[in-house]
Amino acid sequence: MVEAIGRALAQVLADDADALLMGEDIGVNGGVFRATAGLQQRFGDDRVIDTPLAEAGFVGAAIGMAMVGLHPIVEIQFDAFVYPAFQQLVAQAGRFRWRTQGKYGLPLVIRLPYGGGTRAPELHSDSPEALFSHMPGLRVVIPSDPQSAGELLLAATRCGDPVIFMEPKRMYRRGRQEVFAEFSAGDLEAAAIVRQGGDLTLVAYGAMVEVALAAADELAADGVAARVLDLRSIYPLDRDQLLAAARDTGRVVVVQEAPRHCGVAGEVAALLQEEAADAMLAPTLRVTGMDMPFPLFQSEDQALPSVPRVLAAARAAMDY
Amino acid sequence: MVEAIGRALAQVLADDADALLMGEDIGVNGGVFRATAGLQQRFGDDRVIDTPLAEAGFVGAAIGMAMVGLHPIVEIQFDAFVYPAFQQLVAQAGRFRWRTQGKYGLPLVIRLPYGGGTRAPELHSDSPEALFSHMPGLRVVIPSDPQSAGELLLAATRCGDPVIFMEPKRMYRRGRQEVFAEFSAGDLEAAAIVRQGGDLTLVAYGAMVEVALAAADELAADGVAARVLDLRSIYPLDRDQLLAAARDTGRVVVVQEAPRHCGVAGEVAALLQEEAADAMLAPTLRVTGMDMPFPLFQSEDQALPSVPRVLAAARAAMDY
Amino acid sequence: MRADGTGTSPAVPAGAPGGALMGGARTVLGLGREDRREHLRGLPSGLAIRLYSAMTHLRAFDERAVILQRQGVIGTYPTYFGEEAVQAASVLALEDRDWLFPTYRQTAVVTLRDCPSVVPLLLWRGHPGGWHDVMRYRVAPICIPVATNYPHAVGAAWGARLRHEGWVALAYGGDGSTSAGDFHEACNLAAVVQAPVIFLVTNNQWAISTPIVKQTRVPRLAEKAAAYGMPGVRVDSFDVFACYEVIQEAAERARRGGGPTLVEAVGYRLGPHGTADEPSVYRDPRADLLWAPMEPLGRTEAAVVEAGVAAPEQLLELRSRAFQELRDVGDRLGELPLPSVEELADSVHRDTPWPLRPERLYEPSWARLEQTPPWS
Amino acid sequence: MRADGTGTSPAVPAGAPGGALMGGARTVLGLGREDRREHLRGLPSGLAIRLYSAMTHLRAFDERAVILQRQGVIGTYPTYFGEEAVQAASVLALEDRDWLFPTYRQTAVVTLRDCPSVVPLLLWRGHPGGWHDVMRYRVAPICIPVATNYPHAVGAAWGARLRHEGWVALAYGGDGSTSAGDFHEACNLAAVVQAPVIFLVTNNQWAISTPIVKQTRVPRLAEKAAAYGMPGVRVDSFDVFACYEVIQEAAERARRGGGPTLVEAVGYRLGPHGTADEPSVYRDPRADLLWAPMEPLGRTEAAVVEAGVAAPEQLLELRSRAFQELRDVGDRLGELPLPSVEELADSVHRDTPWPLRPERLYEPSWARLEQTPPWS
Ligand SMILES: Cc1ncc(C[n+]2csc(CCOP(=O)(O)OP(=O)(O)O)c2C)c(N)n1
Ligand SMILES: Cc1ncc(C[n+]2csc(CCOP(=O)(O)OP(=O)(O)O)c2C)c(N)n1
Ligand SMILES: [Mg+2]
Ligand SMILES: [Mg+2]
Repeated sequence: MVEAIGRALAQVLADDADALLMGEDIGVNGGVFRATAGLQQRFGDDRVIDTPLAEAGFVGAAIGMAMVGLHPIVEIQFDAFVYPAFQQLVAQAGRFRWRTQGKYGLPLVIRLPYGGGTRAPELHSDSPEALFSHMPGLRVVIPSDPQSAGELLLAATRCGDPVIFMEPKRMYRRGRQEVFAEFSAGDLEAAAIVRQGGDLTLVAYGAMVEVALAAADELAADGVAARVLDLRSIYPLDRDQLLAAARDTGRVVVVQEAPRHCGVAGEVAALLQEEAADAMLAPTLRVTGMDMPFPLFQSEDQALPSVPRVLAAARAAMDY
Repeated sequence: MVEAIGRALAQVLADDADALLMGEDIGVNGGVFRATAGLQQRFGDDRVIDTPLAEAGFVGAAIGMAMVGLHPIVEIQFDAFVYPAFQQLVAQAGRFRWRTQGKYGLPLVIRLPYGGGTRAPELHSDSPEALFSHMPGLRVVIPSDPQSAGELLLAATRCGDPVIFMEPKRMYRRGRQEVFAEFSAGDLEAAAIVRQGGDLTLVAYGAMVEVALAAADELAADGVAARVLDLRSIYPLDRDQLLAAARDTGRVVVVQEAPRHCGVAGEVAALLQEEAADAMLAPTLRVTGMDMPFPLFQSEDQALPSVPRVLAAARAAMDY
Repeated sequence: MRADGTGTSPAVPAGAPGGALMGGARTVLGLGREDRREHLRGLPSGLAIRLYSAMTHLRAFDERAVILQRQGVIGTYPTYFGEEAVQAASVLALEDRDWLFPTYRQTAVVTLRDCPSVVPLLLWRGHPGGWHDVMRYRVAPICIPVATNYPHAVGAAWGARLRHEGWVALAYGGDGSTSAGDFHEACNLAAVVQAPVIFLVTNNQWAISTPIVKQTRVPRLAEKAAAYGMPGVRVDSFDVFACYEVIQEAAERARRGGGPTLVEAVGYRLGPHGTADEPSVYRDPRADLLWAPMEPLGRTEAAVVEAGVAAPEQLLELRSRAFQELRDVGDRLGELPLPSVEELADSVHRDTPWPLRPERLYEPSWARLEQTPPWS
Repeated sequence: MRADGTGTSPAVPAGAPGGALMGGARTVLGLGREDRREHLRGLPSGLAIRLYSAMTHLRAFDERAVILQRQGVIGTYPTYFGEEAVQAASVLALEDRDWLFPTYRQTAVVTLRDCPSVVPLLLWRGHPGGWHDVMRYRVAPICIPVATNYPHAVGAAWGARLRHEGWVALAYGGDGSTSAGDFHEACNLAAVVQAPVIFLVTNNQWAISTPIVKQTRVPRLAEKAAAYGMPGVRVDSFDVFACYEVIQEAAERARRGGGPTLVEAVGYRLGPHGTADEPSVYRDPRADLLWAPMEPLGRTEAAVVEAGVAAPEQLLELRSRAFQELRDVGDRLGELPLPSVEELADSVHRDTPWPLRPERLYEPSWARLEQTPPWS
């Protein structure tokens, strides 16, 4: 996935003279994940900019740039290091268009590598998507594979409003999926059915899609046809596809890495019971991270949603 | 309510030599809401401390104080000005006990006046409780009246872990309820039934309790006996009382000021359908703020959950 | 007095106007009479009047806003009484293509770029018509969270530099704002990338009830510039001519590629923090009396008349016109119709997502759909 | 050379060790031979050996950690190779009752307070046994988000002052951390309340791949102290004796009520940022070679031997012991049993809330309850 992101960024820089990249160590070093490797050499250090260690400062600066017509794409180095920029994102970026009565927007993309499963130190495995999706004026998008990463990143750069683009870093070097030579912009609000099935829907996003797919395989062995819906858009949710899945399968399990309380899985569950209560054959069950700090890495596999945990929930939903 | 908070603070300062208050303009000025009026005069400027304008700095300093045995109670001046301290709260305060393998805690209270309905300027009406309740290691508590404010504040100062104590500022000067001369510590995890009823439960917290009570009055006129459950604890939720309400009444409406997506109302709805699906006679309906910046004050009454909106949802639940 | 005809106010006891507190602050009005006259006469033709006129307009706006607040027409309002000089100078010293980044305290600077006064008044009336047209005036929306606007100005200015556009950005703030992390991150970044930006910090010695000595141990805020490797200059915030000069110098340096400047406009907050604030609770009203004579409009008027740059009647005329205009604006303030919540919801995103579409704003949302609820 | 027998390194061309970059930095090892010998002999009895021994221990820990990382026993590890001098000095210059606030780069300072080495190693092995006993050692948990530990140290020190306890706090950080808002807010607050705190900023000229010139226009970080009204001092980070002296002076000043000090320990990051970093991608390996002779352990050893304070065999003995100890610790690293997730969940709050109780950690949580699910 990290290559796809690098390629999409190169495409944006080549196509849009106003686009530029900013962040810590993204220049000659190519970013700690190498997402921007080679881009400074190719586009120059006015387009691919190393910043001081000051997330509020450079996210705030990106807001100012976007106000005057540039199209900054900001890399936050790791999950938790977005917190110092929280005020700029939620009290400033998300409110700009509203402060212009809808007239002007901030074409601003924040790239945020996130999530666990990479044996990383403390605060390098957070999943803060619910925070941003709760705060008005921000879109939150999470791809799950190289192709969707490229397409959604392209779409994010064209959306005209701030997008928190979260990259499940556990997927950065997963496999080596074929991606199209040139990306075209994806649909920023659309979930994707990544596996068809009529008995049950597993809703997931980011690295959890892989887990859901593996669980679906095992369910198939049991004769249960599980649909896997990759949310992709965390704000707004793809309501139509969620309701369709509920109606088609009547049983839904939502998988998320983040802590449970006030997370995205709860939002999905609340929405489905509100709007598809008649169609539900079982409660929407949540398989989530725990309401505790993401554990140090020796315990991460036990704390992360896993195939057995998804299976347990899926079977409970089927048995309901 | 603001007097009750002032009295509870005085009680804590008098009883606990390690307790101190910090914040902007809380000293001789008594805070912009006068919650701390007279306290610096009474307890001295080593116990009631005016800080520079630096929320990350003084919340961080309070963390350091709490580490070495002081019991700081920090006032954030208004809702949105907690965002600059976000990193210190979620990446530091909430994680300290976990970083000591459970051995030591941070006795730290963050007082946060919040919410709309006071004709205030932009960013003076936010309701960020869902954010803190999603992040591990923090308790989130919201009183709805003077008595619960005093009791819960006292309990918060004794809980041994960081508490985000949110004060619905719209209730600060509401009525003049009788409060006990001396507060005793309340139960930090308990919701309270503030009105009995068996047909429907209105779940609310903070200033929305008043709205729910008013709606319950109107429902009573229709012959519908609505229970009103004041959550008080946002993290953790009082699961027992929520499930009991669901079982007793089968119909639940949750009222919250904050935007809907990934809010507390959604968490309640998700929990009830998960654990009380058999008892539910209707979907749990949400009456919430909108997924947009809290509007400038001329429009706030239309955007805030109101009695008619609660009634509409309650009637829909009854008709289900 | 310096070779260029401007001076530095002498060190007189702290606390008093023009005291040690103002030490090192550039002044024109504090010059000897002859030098002052000479200075004013040497200004480009019409400039003194334009500055005076801008100040008058700002004063009229502020007075009207306070009255409207007392009448309950608008909500809490942060008066800027006493800051008219530095604010007027900040706009006139720049070009129209330069960007401004105001806070709650510079509500009306956009009106010096020809935005109707009704617009910022509406903001304090809690009406979205109060958000001015950002692109048209090249003035950012006011920032309420202290210091958050500094990084915006840096980014905008940096953008101008990257695209060689030649304009500069100016961000406003107060003494309290210099304690905030965003101030620091912005200053540091601006210096590193040599962004053409001016940090105009009005040190009025108070942040609500917090005096500067509780805010920082370096109350001469201009000295903080040294930490970033940028020039820091002090100027008398009540002195429109000195402010004009200092800001123009900073802008020229920025345009020439000389990077950012920290301008400390030092003075005193002559009024309350805002209409909800009562300063006598926390500061000695006698200090207010000491500072009252620094009130900039009167001083400017006296100097302009003294220099013979304008006749008293001309100034009076300007003043009455401004006050009359604002009175009229105030009278019509209630007239603008309020957009519906549905319209507000439609102004948050370019492509409004479904939770903000009209049919879903209120709940139970399915009850408002044409179709019957899913379960019926 | 100064009257107290210490000196300031001469300004020689920038970029090279001891060059302009180190200008103004306190040095002992850089003194002339006689002065250096005199200085070392004048130290309290046993101190030189204790400093050397502490450095040796830190080096042994760091080398072992890098090896364990290569063996896959621990995860990514931020080596502090080359910072042993400043780190050892920071602990020994303080009293045991003083509090330390380390970052990821000072993983092992707690072991100089007698915490077993296995503890911080376990942290990098992703094991919660890696969190040391904070109260016992008076060392805060390491802070990974850059600069967040500065305000903690300020608050702790301020607390000591409010309670007249006489101890001080020291917070570590790097050149990159000075760009962060938390650094600024902490320094400003410390100066205002005169907190007895030391900001020990190790300027190794790099923040991962970002050189100091992209970090700030004031690369002599000690100069930033002026913005806060506190003393700022520079010291050679490779010089354990100079670091000891400077930190002790700062601590004494703080204890006497003299408030905070910013200490800039200047040098160069001799190694990579961490085990996942490849510096040759972004910096010239020839610069590494230039700086390599500054490696502090060898220089200290030479000076100690030269001064006749210890015999080479004694030092060799200390070193072998330290390396052997760490090898043994490393060999036993896998032995500590891992707490269950249920135990982890029980360590987040004093009174564990229901969502973290064992029966509710996994889902569907009702399936693990004794009772049957609600709908059966
Ligand atoms: C981040 C933040 N914290 C707190 C506030 C509340 N507040 C509004 S104005 C103010 C004082 C600002 O003082 P100063 O920067 O000196 O500007 P002045 O009001 O004097 O113009 C405070 C604390 C705020 N707006 N933003
Ligand atoms: C707030 C924050 N942003 C980004 C990071 C990622 N990061 C870890 S170390 C580092 C560089 C720090 O450089 P410096 O302060 O000079 O310390 P050094 O590593 O050189 O000791 C960065 C950017 C972080 N830990 N915290
Ligand atoms: Mg001020
Ligand atoms: Mg460094």
